[in-house]
Amino acid sequence: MILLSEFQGFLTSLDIWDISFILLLAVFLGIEVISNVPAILHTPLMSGANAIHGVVIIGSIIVMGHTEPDNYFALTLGFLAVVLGTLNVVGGFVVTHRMLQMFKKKK
Amino acid sequence: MILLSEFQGFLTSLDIWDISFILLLAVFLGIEVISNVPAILHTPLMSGANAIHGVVIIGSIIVMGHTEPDNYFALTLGFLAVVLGTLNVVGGFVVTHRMLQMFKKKK
Amino acid sequence: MANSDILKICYLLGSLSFIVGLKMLSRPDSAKRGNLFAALGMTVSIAGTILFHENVNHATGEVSRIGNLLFIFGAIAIGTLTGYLSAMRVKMTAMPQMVSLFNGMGGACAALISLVEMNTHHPQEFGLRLIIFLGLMIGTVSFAGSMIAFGKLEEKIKDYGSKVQQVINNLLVFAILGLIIYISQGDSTTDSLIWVVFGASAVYGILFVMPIGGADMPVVISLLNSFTGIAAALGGFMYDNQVMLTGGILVGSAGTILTILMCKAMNRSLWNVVSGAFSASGGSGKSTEGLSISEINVTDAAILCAYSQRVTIVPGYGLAVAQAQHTCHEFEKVLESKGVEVTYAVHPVAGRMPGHMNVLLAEADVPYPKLKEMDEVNPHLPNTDVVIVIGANDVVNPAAETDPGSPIYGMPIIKANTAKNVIVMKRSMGKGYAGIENELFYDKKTRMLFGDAKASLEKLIAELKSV
Amino acid sequence: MANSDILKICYLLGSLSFIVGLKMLSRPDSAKRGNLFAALGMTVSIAGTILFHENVNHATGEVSRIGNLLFIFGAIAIGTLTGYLSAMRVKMTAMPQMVSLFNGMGGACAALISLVEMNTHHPQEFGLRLIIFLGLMIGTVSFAGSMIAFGKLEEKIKDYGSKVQQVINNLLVFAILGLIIYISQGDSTTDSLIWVVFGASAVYGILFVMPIGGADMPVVISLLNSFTGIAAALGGFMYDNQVMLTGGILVGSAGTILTILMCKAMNRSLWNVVSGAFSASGGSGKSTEGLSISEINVTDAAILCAYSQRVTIVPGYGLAVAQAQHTCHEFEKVLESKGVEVTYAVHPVAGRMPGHMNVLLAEADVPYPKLKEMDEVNPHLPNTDVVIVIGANDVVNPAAETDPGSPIYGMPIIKANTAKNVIVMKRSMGKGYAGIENELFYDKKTRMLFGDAKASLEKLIAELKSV
Ligand SMILES: NC(=O)c1ccc[n+]([C@@H]2O[C@H](COP(=O)([O-])OP(=O)(O)OC[C@H]3O[C@@H](n4cnc5c(N)ncnc54)[C@H](OP(=O)(O)O)[C@@H]3O)[C@@H](O)[C@H]2O)c1
Ligand SMILES: NC(=O)c1ccc[n+]([C@@H]2O[C@H](COP(=O)([O-])OP(=O)(O)OC[C@H]3O[C@@H](n4cnc5c(N)ncnc54)[C@H](OP(=O)(O)O)[C@@H]3O)[C@@H](O)[C@H]2O)c1
Repeated sequence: MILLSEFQGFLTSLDIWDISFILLLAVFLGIEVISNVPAILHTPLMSGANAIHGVVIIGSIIVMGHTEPDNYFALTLGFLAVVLGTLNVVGGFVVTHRMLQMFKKKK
Repeated sequence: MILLSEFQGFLTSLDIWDISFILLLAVFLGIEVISNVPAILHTPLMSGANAIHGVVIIGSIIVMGHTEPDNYFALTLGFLAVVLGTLNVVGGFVVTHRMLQMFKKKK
Repeated sequence: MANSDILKICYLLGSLSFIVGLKMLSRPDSAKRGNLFAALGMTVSIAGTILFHENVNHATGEVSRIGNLLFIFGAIAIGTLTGYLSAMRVKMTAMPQMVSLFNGMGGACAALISLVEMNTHHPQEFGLRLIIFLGLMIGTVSFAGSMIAFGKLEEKIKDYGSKVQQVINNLLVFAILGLIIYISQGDSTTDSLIWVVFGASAVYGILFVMPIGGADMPVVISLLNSFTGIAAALGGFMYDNQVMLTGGILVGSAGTILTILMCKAMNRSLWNVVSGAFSASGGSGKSTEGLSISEINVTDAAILCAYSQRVTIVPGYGLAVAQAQHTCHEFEKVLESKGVEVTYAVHPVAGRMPGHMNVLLAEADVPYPKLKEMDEVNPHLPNTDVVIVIGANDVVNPAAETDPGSPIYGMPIIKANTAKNVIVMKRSMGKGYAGIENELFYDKKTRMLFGDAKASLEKLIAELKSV
Repeated sequence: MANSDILKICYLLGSLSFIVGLKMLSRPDSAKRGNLFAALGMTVSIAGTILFHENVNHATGEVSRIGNLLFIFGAIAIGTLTGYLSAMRVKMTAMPQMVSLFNGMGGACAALISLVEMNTHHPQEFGLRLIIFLGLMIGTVSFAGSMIAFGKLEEKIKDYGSKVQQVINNLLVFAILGLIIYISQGDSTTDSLIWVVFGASAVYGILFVMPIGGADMPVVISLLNSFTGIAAALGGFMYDNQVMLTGGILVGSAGTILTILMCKAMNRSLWNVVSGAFSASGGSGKSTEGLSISEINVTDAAILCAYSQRVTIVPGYGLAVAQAQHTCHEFEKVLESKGVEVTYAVHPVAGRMPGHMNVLLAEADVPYPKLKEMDEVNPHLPNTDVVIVIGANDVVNPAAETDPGSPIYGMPIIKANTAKNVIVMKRSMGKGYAGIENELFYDKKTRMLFGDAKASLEKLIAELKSV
């Protein structure tokens, strides 16, 4: 029942505020960065963004990496999580790439 | 010669990285936010930005607020700093406001 | 340099690549490089995590690195192989399904992380528990919703919805949130309730997407996409991991804006889409009672085309359904060989995803310069001899310009009705996505050629070759 | 909630207001609200600091709040009063000077903070010292540079520069940076060298701005503006203060982009501006030798105008120099009373700062609808009877369109030469900002009316009233 060090920095007063600032800036940046995209790029952009949130895979690697080798429940679910996360990342980028390849440059 | 607590959080490994992320995001946000400004707003925008960096006044208030009452050197310079910072902030916003008042809406 | 510092640099580079990548992805000339750039940053972040991530046990001061490496590499290998192969093999026309599937995987990954963390470490701080439970909820909703969206796009799941269900959905959200707040406060005795959160979220994800029309799925996928982004960001919060945080939030906010932009392109509101109002209401168009249509047979159609100077093809969703893109390209080549000038008029929201027609025709190797955008093509239509509408409907519906009561009123259209002749190829008098009548079909200039688009095109080609 | 948490919320609100404020400032319809919004956020941040800032002494655990409140409030009162009054009293035409002055104040504030921190606490960590010294350097450069820019705009300081000085400048920067790195490593025995950094930075700031032409000052001010932003951000780094950090960085990066945009509007590169190349080179225009000009006297000019149907006034820098905006407005009213239709053609970079002419004419209460933008006015010029160019030069120079060798080649211009008649009011054949000849003055349609713009306009008005 102890709080493992995985959450070492969690909720110390400094972190939570720094993170709030990161949050604030990232929200606005996400909005600004996208705001002028032409309709024809909506689908590839959606797909690219989809690949980027695959960054959640890092969480699953951390879980797996610090699981005791006899915790089968965690190992199984963690393993599954890494597989799914990889699917999201690899599939996402490859599909996006294929889509964009369809949009040849107008000469 | 001791490091006063003013710098309490300084350079602990967590901070510096969180701050780097804030930096990264803020740089891009600054670029994105401005990028479509029409020429006619260049001067008011410059003036508004000028007022915003007046936020440096907060640093001077922190200096002043934690100076020993017998440290005349620090008190004098700190006092000057607060005056100058206030000038930057107040003057900046007021000038910007006056400029913008000149740009009446085209009916 | 300490391992943790190297790791942070990797994460900084990763975040940078996501920002710049997204920016580049939103401009046609740099989109491809943007995607590769983001992929590179992702690789750096993942490799950095495996190599340099460390946990410090505060009690003993012990440092533990990432273990279970065999499992991790195995999982990554399986994921990479499966992901790569399925992404390469999927048909261009099934792209939206694929994106939905991958999105669901990301959501499930986030949910699993929460499940494992809760069951292994049983954390007791309110904030931490809240974040874990929220991550579980959002990830699960995104997963379940994406699966339904996938099913709908594959046409294996039908639309279903009612006013009552809307109410149930809303109640369910509040119930789940209430439960989460309750068990976040409690101690570990309530931990088994996590399965209730899990189950209820899955049900909610299903109910959320069920009533929404199949054609609205791209919008829904984009919305679920930003949900997964938020779930990833919650993971970043949990592990104090900035690359997960920035990546997740960027996608969360950019995805939300993108969803709104997609709705705008169809002249709809997000609420209108999500409440499934469209598929439910529909049918409020001008009445066409008393009007009559005229048909054309294949021979006459072939002759009309062959003796024209300029022909413009307007492809629509039906072309994709019939998988007639290759046949269409052949048709175009045959016509050109007869000296006819052929172009395609591509509407930005023709089909069921933005860029659908471009992707489809590119797959059939139609040369890019032949594809004209709506604005480019409209002024030339009055000088066009024949406009051939293949499986399109809403995008050529004049009601968008003339009937303020129509659900598509205000959407820009391809003004096929200004051309000299119009041939419409579709299977029946069936309605399009918006579910409304189309006056164009009753226009004096218009002749209908009924039948599956691919079959009709094949017959036309055969006829043309014998003219 | 702990004080420190309340403070962070204040800072979060402050940062939010800066982002949204900047965004709103970059759109004409929301600019005013954006400025007020940012000001509000600033107030919250400052008030929050005074009320809730705390230092914790790690050795004793003692918490100290902000003290010396009397001094602080006194300083703020002095600053507010002086700032408000000077900002309210300054003439519209002296705005750029004012901005420069306020920018310098911010830079000085940052420099003073560094001086005090160093002299009071003598910190010994390399990173901390580095940041303090860098803040000192950048703040001082910004301060000194802004003062010179101010002097130039007030026309109290002349341009001065040479190739040698460019080299000296560059050496100086490296010397200062070297010194900073050296004393950042050292212990407190080298602390007195801080005064050397201070002095050298001041010298550099002066030398940096000296060679740059007075007319380029808006660009320089914008650049120094982003310097001060960076100095503020360094302060944020020093105190781990996020509102200083975000505010400073936002201004730093937005200011840099703005500087580049300003250069673009004049068809120049930033490097070209900063190296002072323009004022030095100049004079490379088409030769006008052998061409002759024709003058017009006040009476003839008045008659020509009075019997016209449409007159367009092109105001330029000279109008601002002569402070003739009110007289110009009167002139326009007298003409209108004679039944002449008068409009103003406003070039985006006429004058010495963007929007200069708008501000100037608005000050004289010229009704906004009378001000036409360049693109709006050009098509109508061939039907215009008289174009009156008042103190403008470069913005009507046809070389921008015809002479690829001209330094202004590529800049869009007001095509005065397409009108039926042109009257140019200036004091002499003196050159404009770009320092080049203007063929328009030698055009057959053009008549010159020499003299100070205000004096000439007054004579014209008197003459008109007697026509
Ligand atoms: N592109 C996007 O991003 C996107 C996303 C979501 C929604 N939408 C919406 O989708 C619509 C797109 O318009 P659209 O004109 O392309 O399509 P549409 O209005 O949906 O019409 C498609 C037509 O194709 C016909 N069709 C179906 N299968 C066929 C086959 N095998 N052979 C021949 N014809 C067939 C159907 O009529 P029959 O049944 O009589 O054959 C139907 O009327 C717009 O309303 C748009 O707002 C677009
Ligand atoms: N707006 C901006 O943001 C900005 C910023 C920096 C630089 N610039 C540059 O500034 C230039 C602006 O062009 P412009 O046409 O407005 O001005 P200009 O080309 O600088 O010409 C001004 C003219 O006014 C005349 N003049 C000066 N004092 C006068 C007085 N008292 N009465 C009458 N005439 C007087 C001068 O000729 P005499 O000496 O013969 O009288 C001079 O030729 C452009 O080259 C632009 O790129 C603009």
